[in-house]
Parts: sequence; structure tokens; C-alpha cells
Amino acid sequence: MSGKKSLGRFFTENAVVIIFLALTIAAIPPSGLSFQYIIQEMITRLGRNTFLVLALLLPIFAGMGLNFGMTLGAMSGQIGLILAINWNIGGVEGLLFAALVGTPISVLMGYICGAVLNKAKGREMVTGYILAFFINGVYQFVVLYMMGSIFPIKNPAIVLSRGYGIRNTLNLENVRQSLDDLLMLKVGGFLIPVATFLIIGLLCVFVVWFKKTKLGQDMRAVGHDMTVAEAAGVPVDRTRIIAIIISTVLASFGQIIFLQNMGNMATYNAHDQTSFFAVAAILVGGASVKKASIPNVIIGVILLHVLYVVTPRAGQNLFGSAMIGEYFRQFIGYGVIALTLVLYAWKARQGAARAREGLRGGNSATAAAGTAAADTAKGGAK
Amino acid sequence: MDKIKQFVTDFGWPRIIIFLFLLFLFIAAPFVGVRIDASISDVFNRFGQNALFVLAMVPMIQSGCGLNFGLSIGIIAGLIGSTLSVQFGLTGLMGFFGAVALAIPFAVIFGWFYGLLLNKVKGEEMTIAMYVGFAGVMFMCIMWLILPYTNSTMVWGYAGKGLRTTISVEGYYRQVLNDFWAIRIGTDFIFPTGMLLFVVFCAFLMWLFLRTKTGTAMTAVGSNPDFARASGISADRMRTVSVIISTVLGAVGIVVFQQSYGFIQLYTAPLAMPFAAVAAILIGGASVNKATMVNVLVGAFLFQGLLTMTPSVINSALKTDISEVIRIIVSNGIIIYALTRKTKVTK
Amino acid sequence: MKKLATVVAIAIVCSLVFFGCQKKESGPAKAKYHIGVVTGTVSQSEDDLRGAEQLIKEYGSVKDGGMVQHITYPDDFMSQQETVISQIVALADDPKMKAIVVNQAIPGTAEAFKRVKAKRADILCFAGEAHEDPLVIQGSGADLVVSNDFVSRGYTIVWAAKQLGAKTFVHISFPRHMSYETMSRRWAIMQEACKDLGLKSAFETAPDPTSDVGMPGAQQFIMEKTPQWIQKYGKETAFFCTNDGETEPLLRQMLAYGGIFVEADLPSPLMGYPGALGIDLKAEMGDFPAILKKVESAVVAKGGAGRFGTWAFSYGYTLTAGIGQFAKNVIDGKAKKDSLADLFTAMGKYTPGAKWNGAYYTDNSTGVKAKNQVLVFMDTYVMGNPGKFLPTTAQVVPEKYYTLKPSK
Amino acid sequence: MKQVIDPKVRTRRLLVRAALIVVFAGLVVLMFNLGKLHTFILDNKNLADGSLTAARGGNLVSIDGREASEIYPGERSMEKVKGQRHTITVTSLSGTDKVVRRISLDLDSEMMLVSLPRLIAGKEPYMEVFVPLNVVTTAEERAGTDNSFTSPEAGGTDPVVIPTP
Repeated sequence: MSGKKSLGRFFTENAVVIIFLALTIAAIPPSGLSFQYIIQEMITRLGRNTFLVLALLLPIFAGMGLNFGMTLGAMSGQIGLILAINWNIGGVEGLLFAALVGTPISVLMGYICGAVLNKAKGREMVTGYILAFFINGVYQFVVLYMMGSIFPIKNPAIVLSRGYGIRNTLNLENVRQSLDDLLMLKVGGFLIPVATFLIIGLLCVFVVWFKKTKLGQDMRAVGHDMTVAEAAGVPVDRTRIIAIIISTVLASFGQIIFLQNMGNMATYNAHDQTSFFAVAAILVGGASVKKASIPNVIIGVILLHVLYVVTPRAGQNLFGSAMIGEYFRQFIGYGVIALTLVLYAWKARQGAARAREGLRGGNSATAAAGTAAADTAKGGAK
Repeated sequence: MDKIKQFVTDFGWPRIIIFLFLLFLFIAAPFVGVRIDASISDVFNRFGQNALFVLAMVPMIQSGCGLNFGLSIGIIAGLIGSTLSVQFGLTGLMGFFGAVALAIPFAVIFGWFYGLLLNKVKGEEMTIAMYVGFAGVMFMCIMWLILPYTNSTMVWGYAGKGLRTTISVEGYYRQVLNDFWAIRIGTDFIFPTGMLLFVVFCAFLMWLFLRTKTGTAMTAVGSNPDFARASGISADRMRTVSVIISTVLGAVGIVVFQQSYGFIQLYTAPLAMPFAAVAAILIGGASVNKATMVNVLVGAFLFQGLLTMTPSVINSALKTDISEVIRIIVSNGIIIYALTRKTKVTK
Repeated sequence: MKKLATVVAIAIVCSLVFFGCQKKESGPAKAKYHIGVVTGTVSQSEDDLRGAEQLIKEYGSVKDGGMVQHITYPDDFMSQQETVISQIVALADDPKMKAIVVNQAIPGTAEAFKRVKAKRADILCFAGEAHEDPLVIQGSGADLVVSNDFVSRGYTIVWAAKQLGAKTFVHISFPRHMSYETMSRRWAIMQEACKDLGLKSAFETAPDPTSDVGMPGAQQFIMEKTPQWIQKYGKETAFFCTNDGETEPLLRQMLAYGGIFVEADLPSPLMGYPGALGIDLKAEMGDFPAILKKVESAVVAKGGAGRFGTWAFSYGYTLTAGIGQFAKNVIDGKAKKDSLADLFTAMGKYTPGAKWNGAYYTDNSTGVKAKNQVLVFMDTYVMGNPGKFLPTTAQVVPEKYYTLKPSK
Repeated sequence: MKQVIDPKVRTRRLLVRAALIVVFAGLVVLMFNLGKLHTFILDNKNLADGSLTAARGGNLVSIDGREASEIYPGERSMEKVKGQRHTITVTSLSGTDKVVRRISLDLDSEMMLVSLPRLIAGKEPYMEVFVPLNVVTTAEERAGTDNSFTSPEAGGTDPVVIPTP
């Protein structure tokens, strides 16, 4: 292969990251924000969001696409937090308590989600998306009508004075930034929440280790080709459910980490955009519906959030209207996801074409990848 | 007995359950103080307003592109058409058909690009369509603010530029279809004959189209791609055609919606519309790869009936605001049911 | 596709760099300090944004060397709190920033203020129309919070409805709004006031505009149901809707079918009426008496004389512009930040001749008077031929409503 | 695919699962205990019966070795603490006296009123559950017509006298 061709290939393979990087760098000067601010904001947001985005990895390994059902996990985490606030449990212990309470709920939610997605093979993403709407209704029902009337909630600061229902916004003062402050280092004027990063690091180690276990291998086999995996004796449905359960539980922890940094929680809306931002981040980081890695996650969080910090102000200064700045940010957000998905799908077809060439040259590895991609391409159309 | 069984399997349990639920709501309505004639009138009205969006799902489903979550693209084209029509000061039927006529070219162009895009991403249409739709809506949010519209009923009263979030079409083409041959019984029951005729006409055209050479070719591409390729049909071309038709229907649909509703709704308003249409056709018994006119009509009727009746009846009965939550659970639950259902066509 | 991607990237970079360079030529900033103003977008809350534009008109935008840095929060601010917070905190990045005004102070504002204060304690933080619980926003380090008087108005709206001849009072809302303490408490007060003043009260549910049906679905529901509600409760019924977007179709249908409308949740002549009536207000821009006059004549022409009310000046507009002006006065040393009189002077600049009433917030369980939250309201103006002011601000709200707790 | 499970494996699996559940429940309880927040209201007032008076000149009070706060006679101060066992150190501002008391709380106590004079004297009970006052505000304390104001006429605009259309 000639050098020119491989350079071209590098461009195609990293097109999303490159476009994004260019866009971000170009938007920094007109935004008028200082580098000091942007970097500090990045550190904070990296700590806040990375865990949530990592939760998306396992379902991708298992070939289930982007897990929009992670919203279910986020809701479980929120229920944990509501209870921690109700009983006045503070500090890191409060967070751990919330996580512990959230775990069984998110396992159950993950199981439901996995079972539903197993019945909707080939359209997991859309189903997950709608499932989140559905469970959101259930969540509202539980939190707004059952809490205080059926489940006793005694803390007057969180229950509405009509006697039942949790207030619209909860103040998480007791647990606010307790994880971040546990081990806060100040390096060159920047505050670094070391404890949060340690936890994220641990999760990364877990993911790497998990991929090597029997279950992890099974998952990849299922992700590669369900029929082959089934034939090889891998319990396909069970493996897929486990992938979703782990993802949901991680999402619940992730949401708790996210909210402890935010310091307050929109009881009925905090989870709405969780999956959207996480999915956007991982895609921007160069992942695809079929393939994702830890670097994708970290690069994605950084790029997406720099853009989010910078574009509203940049858009405003460029167009001279605060409103346009805000719409511009959302347009870029959605547009980039669409673009990424398009580029990915297009790449998959290219891969298939290359695989056909490769077959003649006897390159079996690309061939396998190509067939897998071609299978996906067919998957949605059947 | 077998006939009943056959009917039940054909019609499907979920539809029967929803139908019975809806029937129950109608029966319960007078007891809790909800007027039944007005409610029925509302359901007809809503049915007419939304049926075209649901109909817009059909061509893409047939050609194997899945559900059109990017219907907002068509709606945007329709919005451009209707704002232009108001801008030019067209009134009455002229205003309505002017809006449609102005919208269609945009719809065709958008649909063509959108179709090309979807052809590049076979297998991931639904997810991508959703995000393309979102991005389009957001882009148009910027456009509505900066496009040089001048008609004073449309621009912000205060600033004199940029379009309002809602624009009244009163005096332009409000209710021109609804009032056409409308049947009034008493004070509350109005049967929007014109609009329903228009909807039925469109559905009939679609029915006819699916039986033309192009239509059957399109269905073939969706249901049996190998066979289609063997008989020399260009799959990409057929898919593009289906996307264009769907987009045009979306554009016409929003104009029909506006004339009945009385307002043009801009900015983020189109975001939620595709979901209602997707939900409706799935409730109607369509699958991701097969849809008929019956699915469209039944689905639009049941979904809109549910949407109209649940809040009012349950609210009046229970005297709490819980009905809103129930509505969210019921309608999304049904969509999930539909999505998880294994269809006869697949496997 | 690769080419396309490259072209797109290059085009974007070029345009951004081009625009970026172009703007830099506008010369060094002249204002000694900056004031950050945060409002909703035009599609979410027009009035607030217009107030910010008024400030820009007076003191110039930071971009052009002026004083005001205006930003907007997302339309779906509830689910994008991360954006809300970081946008507000980003204002503190400007070393010249001396004050931040957030109107409306949507959820997340309290947290943002905490962060701003932690970073730069010298920045004054002002909030208009707080959505968060009073105790939360008060404890956030906000220097002053100005909200509409949801306690007094719970009584005065019902009182005004009675003055206009209402026999029934209908409150339209949905679960998410009723989970706001302020709205839930106001409804409880309204019910009690109805009982005391001899009106029937009823609650109607509307769809939540942030749910899957969206604003169109919610508005459509109101359009359909209003005639039925009027039929059910009679023409002598006053309607009150907690959602601004849903107020517009409500007004429109009421003009056609009857009913009484006292004022919107956040009253303004711009709220609902221009959209519902399709009025062109270009010539009256910024002149509220003239806007009101035009709205009034349109309402009267539709036969709504004596049935429709509003505040003569826009609440949202006055709040943004007034608090912005107040912030400037405080920085200039012309006003004290804890002086009600100084605040009213600043707000009065934008409401010439109008009558206001205001007081510090008192918590209904502890009886503690907050030092940094003020509740204000204005006389209701009833449109008609001729229109008249109802002496709302002169009403003495009976004692018990202040400590009234909502019951199940 | 049915697998025949060895009964031994099954018992072991069951045991492991039971142990996991116990560990899980234990952790929940532990976190509840460790993280439970309580509020002390430190009250430096003379007792109602006059038997004990607040230390003149005020006290320095430190809870669990945190930075001490000054509480003068007649004052109240609020401290949030985590967990159930606490040490309160009271030093008189004049210097000499120093009292250290160990307090253990019930898990379900939320707000505790600690009387400093009793605590210094070592007279039980120096701690009681705080009952929020049911404060009834008087009318003049609150919003009334007294705060109403009329905007000055700025910018020469006429006051809003809406003429007939």
C-alpha cells in the first residue's frame, strides 16, 4: 500500500475526530474564553462525565449498538440519591449508600431492558430510546405519586408540602462534590479531583480485564456474529442481557458521580439527556456503533465538551445574537452525531467492498470484519 | 369461532385492547362530565390533522428504509412553504394550496438529499434519521431568526424581525379544508368533511401508487432485495423515491395540520412530531417493514383517540393530574410492544 | 465522502477563522466593567430577552466595547442543567465581570451562583423569578432574588376574578409544574381563597409540553378543550394557566367562546395576546403603554372588553432590565444592594407610572424573613372600553394565607 | 440447552449468593450509620429556672476537633455532624476552663438542642430533641401595603392612562 493511500485511510478512519478538532480549535478564539477557564472546565467535565460514557462500552462489544437504555440506570441512581437525601446521609458515605440502593434497582432495570432488546434484535437503538420514554413515565409515577404516599418520605425539604411527591429540584448539599473534594489536588492553578479520576481509572481497568474473561470473550463473539456464537454454544440472549445489566448499573453509578458534581438534581429531567450526551461523546471520540475503546471515550468527552463550552459564546460573537449561539450549539451537537453515524455506516460499506478485494488477496481478518459490517447493514433492512 | 380467532390474530391483541380501552373511555366520558359529542368531534379532527404524517411513514417502510424518524425534514419543508404563502399574502383555498405548492419543491429537494444520505447508511436508517431530523430542526431555528420575512403577522411584534414561535393563519387559510362541506350537529359536533376527504384522497393516491409499476418495485426492494436486484430494479433509486414521497407527505401534512389547528408552529415544535406518527403507525399494526392503508387509518385513529380521551376522562374521574403520567406510560408502552413483536415477514 | 468531509471541515474552519479575525478589529473594550445577563431564548420567554436587549441598547454589548454580556440558556433547560451552570459560570471568566443577572433563574442557577462566588466573591449575583425552592436560591449566595409574589397573587388573582364577575375559577397545569413548591402552594392558596370568596374552584390537566407530545400537542389540547371547559363551567369562569406556551391558545379560544382571564403566570401585554390575536407591534417597539393600547383595542374589537386582564408592563422585561439597571447602580455606588427602595427605583425606570407592591419573602414554616429575596406584584389592568386598573396592590391579603399549607 | 448442575456446585453457588446478599445488606447499613448526618443546635442561654447561667464572656466550642466557633451568652449556633459519636470541647473565652464531653446519638435523631450551661456543669440531660418553633409571624413583619410604590415617571413617558381605542 502506498503512503498516500494510508494517509487517506487515516483521514477517513478518523474523519469525525479531525472535523471535530478543527471545528473546536476554530471556535476557541471567537468565544473569547481564556485557556485557563477552558482547561479547568475540561478537567471538571472529564471527571463528571467519563464514567457515564464508559457505561456504553459493553453493549457495543456485545453488538447491541449504543445503549440508549442507560437512561434507566440513571433513573435508578437518582432514586438512590433521593433516598440518601431523605435519610440525611451525607458525604462519600451518602454517595456509596445511593450507589448501593441504586444497584439492585438498576440490575432489575437492566434485566428488563436486556429482555426487551432481545426481542427487538436489529433495532436495539430505537427500542432503547423509546424504552427510556416508557420507564420515564413509570419513574414519574413512582417519584411523583408513590413517594410520600406509599413509600414514607419524611424529609420536608424534599417532599412537596402537599404531602406526596418529590420536589422538582433537589438540593444535594449533603453530598455535593464530596467525591471530588475527597482528594482535591491543586496543580498549577488547576483543581484536579483525584478521587473521581481514580474511580474512573478503576473502571477502565475493569473493562480491560473484563474483555479478557470468558464472559467478555463470549460477548465479543456475540457481537461479531450471533448465529456463529449460538452455534459455538454461547448463550446469546443471556450474554446480551448481562452486557446491558452491567451497562445499566454503571450508568447508575455514573449518574451519581455526575450529580454529586452538579450539586443539584432536576428530579424529573436530570436523566433526559444522559444517554444523548454520552452517545454524542463516544461517537465524537471516534467510536462507531460496532467498535469502541477507552481512548474513544476520553477523547470524545474532551472534544464534545470543549465544543459545548466554546460554541455558544463563539456562535453569539459571530452572529451577534445570544439566541443564535444557543441554537448553534444544539445544531452542532445533533449534526455531529448524524455526521458520525453517516460516516461510520459509509465506512462499513467501504470496509465490505475492501473485504471483497481482500478475499482475493486472502486477507481473512478484514474479510471477517467486512462480513460483519455487511451483516449489520442488512440487519436493519430485513 | 375460527373466523373470530382469525380476525383476532389479523387485527392483533394490542389493537383490540386499545380499542376496548378507548371504547370504555367514550362510555365513561358522560358519567364524569366530559361531553361525548365534542370528544368524538375532537378525535375526528385530530385524526385528520395527523393522518398524513402517519401516511408518510408508509413509503419508507415499504422500501425497507424503516420508520421515518426524520419526518421533521418534511415538516420543515412544509413550514417553509406555509410561511412563504403567508408572506405572499395568499388567502383562503389559494393560501392552502399555495402553501402546499410552495412546500413541495423544497420537500422534493430535501427529500432527495435525505434519501441519498439514507442510501449511504443502509441498516442504520432509523437512528441516523432521528439525528438528521434534530439537526435540521436546530438549523432552521437559526434560519427562522435570520431569514428576511417581513409580513407583520409573522415576525416578532416587539423586534420587527425574526419569526414568532406561533403564527396565526387566521385570515389566511385557517380551517379552509375543515369547513369545506363541514357537518354541524348541535353546537359541539363538527364533522370536518373536507379535511377527511382530503386525507382519504391522499390515502387512496398512495394505495394506487403502491399498485403502479414503481410502487410494486419499491415494495420489492423492501421485502425482497435479492429478487429486486435480479429483476433489474435499482434499489437506491427506489429508496430515494420513497424518501422523497415521504418527505412531501410530511410537508403537505403539516399544512393540513396548520389549517385545522390555526397556527404555524416554528422553532423546536417539529421535534416531537415524528414520534407521534411513528407511534401511531406501530399502534396501527404496521411493522418496521410492512405497512398498509388499514394500519395507517386504524393507527392514527387509535393513537389520537387515546391522546384526546385519556387526559380528559381520567382527570375528570380521578380529580388529579395523574392522567398525564398514565398517558405517557400507555402510549410508549404500546410502541415498545410493537417494536418487540416478531412479524410474520421477518423469520 | 472523504472529500466531502474534508471540504466541510475546511469550509467551517475558514469561515470561523474569517469571522473571528473580523471581529477582533472592533477595537479594545471601553467599558470599565461588564454585567452578565442570562435569559431564555425568544421561543422560551420573549419578554426576558427583550429586557436584555433594552440593556444592550442603553449600555452597549461587550463585543462592541459596551457593558452588557448577554447569553441565553437552552430551551430544554431542565434536562441540560450542565449547560446552564457552565454558561453562567463562564461569565465569571471575564476579569471585568462585576455582576451577573439571571432572569428567569431556572433550576441550576443556585449551583451556578455558588460556583461563581467560590471563584470570584466580588461578583454580584442577582436572580429574577427563581424556579428553585426559595430556601435553596437564598442559600446560594445570591445577593438579591426578585420573584413574583406567588403567595399574595394566589389570593389577589382570585379576588380580581371575582371583581370581573367570575363564579368559577379553573386552574390549568400538569404534574411537573405542580411539583414546583411555589406553584403547588399558590394553587392551595387559590383554592382556599375561592372558598372564602364564594367561587367554585376546579383543576384541569393539560399535557406537559416537555413530554413526548411537545409544545404543539400541548397547545392543541388546550385549543380543543377550552370550548368544552367553558361549556362545562359556564361563561363566568376565570381561567389561569401555569404554562406560558399554553396560555396563547387558551386566550385565543376564550376570545371566541367566553370566559375571564385575569392575568398570566408571568403577566405581560406581550404574553399570549400578540400571538393569539396576530397583532403587529413593530411601530410600538419598546413602548409598553402603546403596546398595551394596541392589544387592548384588538381585544375590545373581539368583544373581550372587561374580561381580559394583564399587567400594564411586562413582568419579565422589567425584571431583566430593572435588575440589570440595579446591578449597574450598585456597582457605581449609587445604590445599596440591600435597599428595597433602590431596587424599586431601578425597576421603576422601566415602568413609568405603574403601581407595584413588594416585600421580603417570609418562610411559612420557620417565619424567618429572607434578607435576599423580594416578592413583587403589580396592579392588574383590565382591558376594556375604557380599560381600568384593579387596585390589586392595595388589597390586604388575609393573614392565614401566608401560613397556609397545601393539603392532600 | 439444559445443563445438569452438580448439587455440590449448586449448594456452593447458593452459599456464595447468600453471602453476597449479606455483604450487600451489611454495606447498606454501614453506610447508613457512617454517613448519617445530625444537626447540633448549640444553645448558650441561661436556663429557664435560673439554676445555671451561660458562661460570661462566651465560649469557644469545637466539635470533633474542628475549628472552634465563638458562642456568646444568649446565642445559638448550628453544626452539622456525620456519624453518631462526637466529642464536644468547650473552652471559656476567658481562657482557663476546658470541658470535653463525649456524646453518642441515636441513629434516628435529626436535630439536637445542646444546652451549653448544662453541658459545662455536667448536668444531665444536656441534650434534647429540637422541636421547631411554630412561629406565627405578625402582619407588620411581612408583606403589606407598606411596601407598595409607584414608579417615578422616567423618560418623560406619560403614566399609563389608557385612552379609549
